[in-house]
Amino acid sequence: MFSDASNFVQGVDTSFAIILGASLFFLVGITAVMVYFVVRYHKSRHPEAKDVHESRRLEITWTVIPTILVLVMFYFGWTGYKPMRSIPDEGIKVKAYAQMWSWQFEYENGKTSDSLVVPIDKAVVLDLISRDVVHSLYIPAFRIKEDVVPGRTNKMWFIGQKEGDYDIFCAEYCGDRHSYMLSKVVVVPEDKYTTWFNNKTTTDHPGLAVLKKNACLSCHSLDGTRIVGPSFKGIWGHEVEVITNGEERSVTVNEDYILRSVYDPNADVVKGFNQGQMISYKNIISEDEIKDIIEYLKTLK
Amino acid sequence: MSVALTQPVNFYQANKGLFSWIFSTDHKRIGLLYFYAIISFFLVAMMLGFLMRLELISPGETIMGAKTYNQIFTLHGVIMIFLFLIPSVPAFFGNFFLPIMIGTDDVAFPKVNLLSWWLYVLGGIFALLTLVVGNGPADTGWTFYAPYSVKTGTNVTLAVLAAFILGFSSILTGLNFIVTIHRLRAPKMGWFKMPLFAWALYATAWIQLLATPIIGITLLMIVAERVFGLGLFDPALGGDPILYQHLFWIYSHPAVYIMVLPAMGLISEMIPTFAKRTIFGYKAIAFSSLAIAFIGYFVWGHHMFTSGMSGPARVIFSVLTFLVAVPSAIKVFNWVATLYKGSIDVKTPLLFSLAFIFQFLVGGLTGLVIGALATDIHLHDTYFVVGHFHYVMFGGAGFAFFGALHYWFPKIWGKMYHEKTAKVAFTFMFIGFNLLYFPMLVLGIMGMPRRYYDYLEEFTTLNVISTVGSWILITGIILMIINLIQSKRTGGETTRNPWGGTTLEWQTPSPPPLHNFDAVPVVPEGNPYDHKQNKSI
Amino acid sequence: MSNFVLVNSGHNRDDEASKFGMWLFLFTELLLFGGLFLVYTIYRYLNSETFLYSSYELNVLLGTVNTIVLLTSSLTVALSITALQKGNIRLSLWLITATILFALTFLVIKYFEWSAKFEHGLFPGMDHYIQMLPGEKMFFFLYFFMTGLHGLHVIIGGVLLGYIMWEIKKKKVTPDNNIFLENGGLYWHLVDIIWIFLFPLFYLIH
Amino acid sequence: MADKNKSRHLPGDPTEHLIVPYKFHIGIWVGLIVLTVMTVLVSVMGLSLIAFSVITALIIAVTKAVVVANYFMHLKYDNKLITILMGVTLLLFVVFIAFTAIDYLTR
Ligand code: HEA
Ligand code: HEA
Ligand code: HEC
Ligand code: CUA
Ligand SMILES: [Cu+2]
Repeated sequence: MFSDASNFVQGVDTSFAIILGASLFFLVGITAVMVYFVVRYHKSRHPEAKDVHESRRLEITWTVIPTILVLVMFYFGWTGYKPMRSIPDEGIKVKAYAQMWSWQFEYENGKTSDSLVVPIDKAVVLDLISRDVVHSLYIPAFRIKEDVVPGRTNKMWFIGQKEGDYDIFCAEYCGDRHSYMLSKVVVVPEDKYTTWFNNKTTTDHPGLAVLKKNACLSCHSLDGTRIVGPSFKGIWGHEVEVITNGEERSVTVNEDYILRSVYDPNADVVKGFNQGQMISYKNIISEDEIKDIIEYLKTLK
Repeated sequence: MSVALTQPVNFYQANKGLFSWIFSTDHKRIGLLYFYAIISFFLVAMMLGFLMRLELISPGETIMGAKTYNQIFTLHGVIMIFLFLIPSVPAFFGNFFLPIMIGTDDVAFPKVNLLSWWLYVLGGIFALLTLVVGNGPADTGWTFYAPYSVKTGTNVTLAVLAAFILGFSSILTGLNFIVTIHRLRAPKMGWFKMPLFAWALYATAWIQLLATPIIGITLLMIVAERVFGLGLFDPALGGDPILYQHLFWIYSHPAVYIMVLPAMGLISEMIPTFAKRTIFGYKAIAFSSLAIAFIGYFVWGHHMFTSGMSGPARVIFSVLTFLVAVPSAIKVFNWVATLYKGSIDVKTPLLFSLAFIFQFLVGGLTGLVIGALATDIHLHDTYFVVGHFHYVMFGGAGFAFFGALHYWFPKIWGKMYHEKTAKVAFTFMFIGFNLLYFPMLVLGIMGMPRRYYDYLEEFTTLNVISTVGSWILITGIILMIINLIQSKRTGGETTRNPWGGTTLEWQTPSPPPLHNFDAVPVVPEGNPYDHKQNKSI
Repeated sequence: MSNFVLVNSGHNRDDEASKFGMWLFLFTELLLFGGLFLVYTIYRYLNSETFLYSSYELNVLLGTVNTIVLLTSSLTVALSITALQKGNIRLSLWLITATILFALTFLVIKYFEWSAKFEHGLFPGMDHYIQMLPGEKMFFFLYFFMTGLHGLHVIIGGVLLGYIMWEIKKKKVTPDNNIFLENGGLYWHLVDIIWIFLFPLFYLIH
Repeated sequence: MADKNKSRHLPGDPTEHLIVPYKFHIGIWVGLIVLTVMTVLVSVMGLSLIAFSVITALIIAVTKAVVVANYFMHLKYDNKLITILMGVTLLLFVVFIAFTAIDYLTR
C-alpha cells in the first residue's frame, strides 16, 4: 500500500505516519500508565488512598504539549494536502461524468471511455460533473478523493507515476448500486496512450455505443436480468403496464414510447419500478441517437 | 424537619398503575420510561448492525439485497444516533440523577419534561412507521444528503420528521436542565460543589439547546423540497447541495459532543468512587466540558473536506478540529491521574470506565488522523471513519452508559447485580468490540469505502474477522442483559451507599423516595469527591 | 411519606426560572430562523442579481403597513403587562385584545399579498414559477417558506395570548402572578423582531 | 444564589420588578415607527447605491431589534445573565454564517 503510484502518496503517507506515530505513543503510554496504576494501587496493595487534588504545573504541561503537538499535526496535514489544490494549467484535461451508477470519461478530442486511461508522468486534470446526485471519485492508490456535486464543477488532478491498473471507487453514497459504481485508472506509457487516444473506431452497433456512452447499461441489462430498470431484452413491440399520473394503462413499446421514456421517464413509470431513478436525457441524447437506440433494441430479441 | 428513621416509601411504591407512569411528572419515572424505550431501540438497532455484519461476511449477496442493506444501515444509524445515543445519558441518567445530585426534588419544569418524553415517543413512532408504510424505510444514510434524499422513493419524509420531532424533545430536555442547574441547586451547592456529571450535562444542554434548531429547520427544508417536488438545495433553482451539508453538520458535529460529554461525566463520577479518592483536577475537567462544547460548534467543516470546500475554509476547520482535541486530552490525563495513589477497587463499573478510556483514546486519536487535511482526503467516507465513530460512540459513550448502568443499578432498582457474571460479560464485550472495529480501521486505510453493500475480494479476510468479533460482542451483551434482568428480580439487597460514593445520590435510600430525600441532604464541604471527610456516610 | 420540605424544589413557584426558561426557548427560535437567514445569505450571494430583480415583485407598501401593524401590536402587548402589573385588569385585557386584532390584521394583509402572488403563479410549482430563472425561483421559494413560517408563529402567538386572556379572566394570571403574560409578551416580541429582519431582506433590497 | 432563592418566594415583591411606565413604551414605539419609515425611504428613494441601502437597512433593523429587546422585552432591566447568554447565542449565529460564507467567498 505504500507505493508511489501518484505524486501525492508521499505527502499523505508522511503526515499519516507522523500522526499515527504520535497517536500510538499516547495510546500505548496512557494505557500502560493506567494499567500500572490499577495494579500498583489496587486496594490489596494500597489500602489507604491518598488525596491529591490538583497540580497547576501538570495541568499546564498537559495542555500546552498536546496543543503544540496538534498544531504540528495540522501543519503536516496541510503540507501534504496543499499540492492537491495547486492545479496546474498544463495537463491532459478530462471531463469525468458521474451518474447513478457509473463513470464516464470524456477526453479533449471527444473520445469517451468508461475507464480512465492516462499516460505515465503527465499531469491529468479532471473536471468532475454529476448528472444526478452527489458522488465522489476516489482512487485509493493515488490518495485522492473529491466529491462530484451536481450544479458545480469540482476539480482534481494527479500525476500517475507507476504503470498499472488502479481501482476507482465511488465514495459518496448515491443509492442502490453505490458499491458497484467502480472503474479503473489505467496508467500506460506515453506512446500507448497516444495510440489509444487517437483510435476512435468501435465495432459496436451505433445504438449500443450510445447506450454505453450514456451508461444506460448500469440500470438496464441486455440479457433479461433486472437491475434497477427493466431489461432491454425483447422490449421492442411488447406490451408494458405503465402508470401514468397515478393510473395504470398498457402501452406498446414503439418509437414514441421510447422517446418519451428517455426524455421524460417519469411520465410513464413501468409497473413495479420506482419513479425518479432515471433522469431525463433531454439535452444529453439527441433524437438521432435515440433512433440508433431503437434500431439496436429491435435486434435484442 | 424531622429525619425519618424508618425506610420511607420509595418512588415505585408511591403511586401505582400504568397512568401513574406514563403521565408522571416525576423525573425518576420519566428517566426510567426513557430507559426502557431507549434500550429497546438500542436492541433493534444492534440487531440491524448484526445483520449488516452477516451480509458483509463475504463479497456478493449473502443474506439480503442491496436496497435492503442500504435501508438497514440508514435505520441503524438513525436509531443509534437520534433514538439511542443522543437521549441515552441525558434523558435517562440525567433525568434520574441530576436533581438528586444537586439536591432538589425535581427538574425546573416537570411538565415540560413529560412533554419531551412524549415527543420522544412520537418521534420513535414516526421512525417505526417508516418500516410499514409506503416504500419502506429511508435509504439515504443517516446524513440525508440532498439531492439523493429528495430523489429516492423511500420514506425519507417520515424519517426526517421523526428526527425533527426528536430534536424538539432534545431541546426541551436541555432547556430544562439548564434552568434546573441555575435555579435549583441545594443551598450551599455552589457551582464548584456540583458533581462533574452535572457540569457535563450543563455543557451538553447548551449544545442541545443551541445546535438542534439548525437541524430542525434543515430537515423542514428537506420536507418542503419533497412535498413541492422542487426545492432549496436543487441546482436547477439556483440552490446548492453543499449548503445542505453545511447546515447538517452545523448541528451534527456538535451533536457528537452531545453523545460523548455526558458519558465523560459518568466516567468522572465512577473513577473517584472506585479509586476511593478525590478526582484530580476538578476545575480542569469542569471547564474542559465547556470548552469542548464551545469549540465544538466551530469545526463542522471537517466532514466536508472532500466536498470542494475552499482552501481557507479547510484550514480554519482543520485547525479548530485539532484544538477541540486538547480539552479531551485534558480530561483523559486527569482521569488517569485520579488513579494515582488511590485504593482501587476493581468493580465492573470501573472496568467499563477503563475500557472507555482505552477505546475513547483509539477513537479520539483516529479522529486526529481524519482531522488532518491530507489524510482525510484519503480516508473520508471509508471504513476508517466507520471505525473511528464506533470507537468513540460505542466504545466510548456506549461503554460509559453500560458502566453507569452497573454503577447506579443498586440505586435505581434497590438490588445488587451479580458481580462475577458482570465481569465475564464485560470481558466478552471488550474483546468482541475490539475485534469488530479494529479491522475496520485497517480496511479504511486499504481504501474500502463505507456504505458498501459489496466489496472487492481483497477486503474479505478483515471483514470476516470483524463479523466474528460481532458474534463475541453479542454474546457479551446478551449475557450482560440477562444478568441485569436476573439481578433486578432476585439480586442481593443493597444499602444506601454500596460503593462508598460521595455525591448526594448516595445519601438517599435505594431506591429513592418520591421526593428524592428522606432528610435534607448535607452538601459536603470542599469538593464533591472528598472521600476523607465523608467517611461517616 | 417524609414530612420535610426542600427549599429549592422544582414544584415551588419560581418566576425567575420561568422567565429564564422562556428566554432559552426564544434562543432556539432565533436559531431556527437563523438557519433560514443563513440559507438566504448564501443564496443571495450566489444569485444576487435575480434576487434584486425579484424583490420588485413584492409590494413595499403592504410590507411597510404590516411592519407598523406588528410594531404597534408589540406596543400593546408591552402596555398590557404594565397595566396588569398596576392592577388594571380591564385595561390589560383590552390591550391584549388589541394585540390579537393586530395579529389578525397582519394575517389578513399577508393573505392578500400571498393571493396576489398566487394569481401571478409565483408559488412553487405554478406555471409562471416554472418558467422563472433559477435565482428567481429560489427567491420566491424562500419568500414563501420564511414568511410562511413566520405567519405560523404569528398564529401561535395569537392563540397563546388568547389563552392568557382566558387565564386572566379565571384569575389564574393576576397582577401578583403575571409571569405567564410576561412570557407570552416575550414570545410576541420575538415574532416582531423576526419580522423586523424579514421585511428589509425581502422587500427592501432595491 | 442562595440569597435570591429566599426572595423569590415573595411573589409581587416590588423590588423584583420594575414596572415600566406607559408613556415610556409609547415613546419607544414612536421611535421604532420613525426608524421603519426611514428604512423604507432610504430604500425606495434609492440613492441607487445598492450596497449602501442594504447595509443601512440592516443597521436600522439591528437597531430596531435591540430597542425591542432592551425596552419592550425588558432585557435592560433583567438579570445580566440573560443578556450575556443572548450575546453567546448571537455570536454562534454570526459564526455559523461567517464560516459558511468563508467557504463560498473564497472558492
Ligand atoms: C461520540 C461521538 C464522536 C466524538 C467524541 C468524536 C470526536 C472526534 N472526531 Fe469524530 N465522528 C463521529 C463521532 C464522534 N467524533 C461520527 C459519528 C462521525 C461520522 C459521521 C458520518 O459521516 O456518518 C465522525 C467523523 C469525524 C470526521 C470526518 C471524517 C470524514 O468523514 O472524513 C472527523 C474529521 O476531522 C472527525 C474528527 C474527530 C476529532 C478530532 C474528535 C476529537 O474530539 C477527539 C478528541 C480525543 C482525543 C484526541 C483523545 C484523547 C487525547 C489524548 C489522550 C491526548 C493525546 C493527543 C494529542 C496529542 C492531542 N470525526
Ligand atoms: C451508538 C452508535 C452505534 C452503535 C452502538 C453501533 C453498533 C454496531 N454497528 Fe454501527 N453505525 C452507527 C452507530 C452505531 N453502531 C452509525 C451512526 C452508522 C452510520 C450509518 C450511516 O452510514 O448512515 C453505523 C454504521 C455501521 C456500519 C457501516 C455500514 C456501511 O457503511 O456500509 C457497520 C458495518 O459493519 C456497523 C456495524 C455495527 C455493529 C456490528 C454494531 C454492533 O455493536 C452491534 C453488536 C450487538 C448486537 C449484534 C446486538 C445483540 C443483541 C441482540 C442480538 C438482541 C438480543 C435481544 C434480547 C436479549 C432481548 N455500523
Ligand atoms: C439510474 C438508473 C437508470 C439509468 C441510468 C437509465 N434508466 Fe431507463 N429506466 C430506469 C427505471 C427505474 C425505469 C422504470 C421506471 C420508469 O419508467 O421511469 C426505466 C425505464 C426505461 C425505459 C422504459 C422501459 C420499459 O420496459 O418500458 C426505457 C426505454 C429506458 N428506461 C431507457 C433508458 C436509456 C436509453 C437510458 C440511457 C440513456 C436509461 N434508460 C438510463 C432506470 C434507469
Ligand atoms: Cu456514486 Cu456512490
Ligand atoms: Cu465532526
